[in-house]
Amino acid sequence: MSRTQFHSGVTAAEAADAALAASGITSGMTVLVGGFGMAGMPVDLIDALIRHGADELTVVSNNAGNGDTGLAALLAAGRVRKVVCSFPRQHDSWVFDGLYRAGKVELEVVPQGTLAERMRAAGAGIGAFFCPTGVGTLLAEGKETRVIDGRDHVLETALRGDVALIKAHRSDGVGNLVYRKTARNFGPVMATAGAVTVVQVDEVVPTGALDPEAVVTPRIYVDHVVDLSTTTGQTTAPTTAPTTEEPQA
Amino acid sequence: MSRTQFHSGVTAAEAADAALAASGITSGMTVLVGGFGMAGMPVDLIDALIRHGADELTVVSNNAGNGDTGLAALLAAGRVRKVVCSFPRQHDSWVFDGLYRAGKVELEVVPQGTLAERMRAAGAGIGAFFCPTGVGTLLAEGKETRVIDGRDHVLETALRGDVALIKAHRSDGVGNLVYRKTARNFGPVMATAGAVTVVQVDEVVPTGALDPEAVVTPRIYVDHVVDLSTTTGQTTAPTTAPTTEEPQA
Amino acid sequence: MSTPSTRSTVEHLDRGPLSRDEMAAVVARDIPDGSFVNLGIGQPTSVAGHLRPEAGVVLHTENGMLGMGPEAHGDEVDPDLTNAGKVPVTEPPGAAYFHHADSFAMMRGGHLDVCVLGAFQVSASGDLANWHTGAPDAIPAVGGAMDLANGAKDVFVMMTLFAKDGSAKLVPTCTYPLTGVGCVSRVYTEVALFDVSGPEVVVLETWGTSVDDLAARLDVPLHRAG
Amino acid sequence: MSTPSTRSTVEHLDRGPLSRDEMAAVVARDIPDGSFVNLGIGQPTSVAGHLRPEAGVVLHTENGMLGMGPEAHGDEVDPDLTNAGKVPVTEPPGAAYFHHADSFAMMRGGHLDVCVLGAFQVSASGDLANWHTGAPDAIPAVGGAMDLANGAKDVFVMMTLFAKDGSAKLVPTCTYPLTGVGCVSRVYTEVALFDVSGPEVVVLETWGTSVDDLAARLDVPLHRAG
Repeated sequence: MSRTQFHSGVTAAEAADAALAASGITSGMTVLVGGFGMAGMPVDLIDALIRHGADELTVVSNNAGNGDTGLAALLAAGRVRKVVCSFPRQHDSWVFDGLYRAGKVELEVVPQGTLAERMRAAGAGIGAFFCPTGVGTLLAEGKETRVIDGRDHVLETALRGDVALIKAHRSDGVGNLVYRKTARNFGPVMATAGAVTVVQVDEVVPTGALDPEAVVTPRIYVDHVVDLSTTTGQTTAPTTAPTTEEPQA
Repeated sequence: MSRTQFHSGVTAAEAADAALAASGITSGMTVLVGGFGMAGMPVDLIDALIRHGADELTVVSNNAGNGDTGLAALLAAGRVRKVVCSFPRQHDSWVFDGLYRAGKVELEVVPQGTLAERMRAAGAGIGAFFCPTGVGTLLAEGKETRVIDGRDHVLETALRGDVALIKAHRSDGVGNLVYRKTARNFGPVMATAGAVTVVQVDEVVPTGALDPEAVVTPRIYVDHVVDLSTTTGQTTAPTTAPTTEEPQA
Repeated sequence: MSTPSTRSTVEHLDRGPLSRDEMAAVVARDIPDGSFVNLGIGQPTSVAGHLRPEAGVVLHTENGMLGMGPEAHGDEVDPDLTNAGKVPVTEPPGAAYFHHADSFAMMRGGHLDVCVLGAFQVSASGDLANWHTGAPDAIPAVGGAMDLANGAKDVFVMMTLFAKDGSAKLVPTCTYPLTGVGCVSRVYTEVALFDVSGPEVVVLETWGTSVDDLAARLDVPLHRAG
Repeated sequence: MSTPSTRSTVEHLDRGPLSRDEMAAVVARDIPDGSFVNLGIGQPTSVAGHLRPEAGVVLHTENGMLGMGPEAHGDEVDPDLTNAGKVPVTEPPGAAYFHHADSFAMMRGGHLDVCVLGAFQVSASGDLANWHTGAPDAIPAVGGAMDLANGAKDVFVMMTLFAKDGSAKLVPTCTYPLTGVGCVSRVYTEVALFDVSGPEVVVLETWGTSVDDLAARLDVPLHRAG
């Protein structure tokens, strides 16, 4: 029932707008946004989310926006009620900094690995887990702790999203994904933790062109694929041999 | 410090014996043994373990031996004190069946996914986790339970091994691993959960010949590689283009 | 439930009970197009042969593959490529492999739409018993049964309605050790299809018998749909 | 501790304090051959340039790579390939990529031998404070600091021994918010190398000063090795 839907258009914006509309995203939802800095950030999907208009969002992402584009633009547009992240404060996070100091956005700081593991737990049906990270610090205050095998652990709960917006390198015609280098970062985990997952890809390759041993995100986690190769001039030629089978778009 | 060591020999048995000796395995240890049925079972390493002589072992594996080889032979040799597995009873598990009914081996039955997740937790530094599988059944009796998000969960603890014995398809010259099809099964998880991991591979390829995007088990988890291509006539030619760099064996 | 049971109960009185093959076909009929499905070992495996290729149903096997192909024959057989029943299968385009922790995360995380399992007993409230007879000398073996029972959005059970000794297998309360609590959506038998996902047991369809006849033979109150 | 501190304390009194580059070289000297190492953002990154290629040290970056190469320049720069400081790096043969949950599992699971971090303060018992000044208007940002502090077998801290206001950064008890409790093995400063892994603080080496001079300037009792 969650067969992957493909979106393409005359412009990247049209394709992304169609995917966001189909994702069912509404105000007040929790949105997982991929990327570590700009690597892996789904900028086209964030721009579409700004145009979409949903507000009062809780955004889960490693950072809280860089410069004035992407997440920073979503924050500047006043759409975000709360940010859950590991590292909001950066040299170019002036948009978040201003909103936070003005009391206009809430912040939950989570250690980076715990942030990833909490989403992994959500995708894997694990309700909560005992983790040594953060024990004895401000970030564990008020949390249940327990000694396991002689070591202190703190209980952390699963963190799920209503929608995940991620960037991958390639999709095949059925929604299997591969990533590029360290741009992989949070994408595969968020894809499993979002009730609906929307991905922007550099290109869609024919089904059969991805090595089944090398698929990182299996199609079951992918609901909407925005194919940027149909709209931009940035894509490179496929390096995998195309088959005669066309993407089932 | 855990730079991967490579073992090869005139016979497969010599190479495997050297790796088992180097692994530091001793009587009374917990050994994780890969495989789902015979797919992915490290038969050469198990045979070396039998020759090695360590006994009173706790063996963690999905099944409890098939026929008279592999795990079944280890059981028949009287080396196993306890089996932790999901599915001991099979049409050809006569060795285990006989020992169990004679009271000569203990059994801990764990749901298959919980077995994998407990080892994943051990490798990932998670002390314990709340899991919905098994709630309300015999296998959750005596375990702590908790309602999370309206659903019953049972607390499961990390399961680690002193030594993991697994089978992979290829290693590169520094110990990065790839597997073949569904023979991948428990190998990658056990590699992370074993204090020392020994792997038998069909062949060792030059470093650089494996796609970094497709490595399944990074070298950090691999302590000893037994290269069967040096000893048997069963291997096929490498399908990845070899580089001029030789394996650092 | 993925397939709402709003249709009225249908009694097929002009024929006998379903054959095993017909049961598999009925299960296949009720799997929505595009579903991600896990077919358990044994009789549920036979459902695969009744799925229309154009329905786009994607099979998961818990030993580590999504997009599993049909059983392998002859030269196709590869000992490294099997289903959960350890039967050799094939790799169609669009398949993906993953390790056991990822495979069961996919299941436990609720990403599969349907899983089809056999059973010793199912209770009126959807409890499942399919892993252990409870016999004192039985060697317990659970495999992935509990993970499957708790993981899929819908759990379909395929079983005969009566055991060889004549006792009913749809029961008020399971007497065999449980696999999962309240996890079964539907029970497919040779004589009737039951919806056990709600507060009462609803008969959706019968073959070669009537709802009234079944009600007389079972200890659970039966209701009609629609 | 991977490198036992059984050697006797060495006082280099014939020279001044270490330069930043010399500090990085001393840290590199103490990383055992073949170690898997994570170098934190900032000054610790500079240790990479002092690792002998033949030592076979393998670098991990928490954004998802093992076997990370040196900083990229010119045509090598690829925005999809960076270190944790978001600086472009390179991909040598033998590298592997993985996602964030797998990357931090590698760290939290205790598989890394050494991680090198900066610090605001380290306590005599090895507590680390390096993520938050505690200033009321500071925006908290932790990143991977707590994961790194708790994950590696050995945590090496690189810092100046005294803050700009002259206060010592090796303290009886941290006054800044903690990153981790009892997690630091060694503290590398421009004037001394301290072992804080045991019950007492041991000075392993000094540069341009003596243990006695340091003892007079610090509020923590210092011990000599050997």
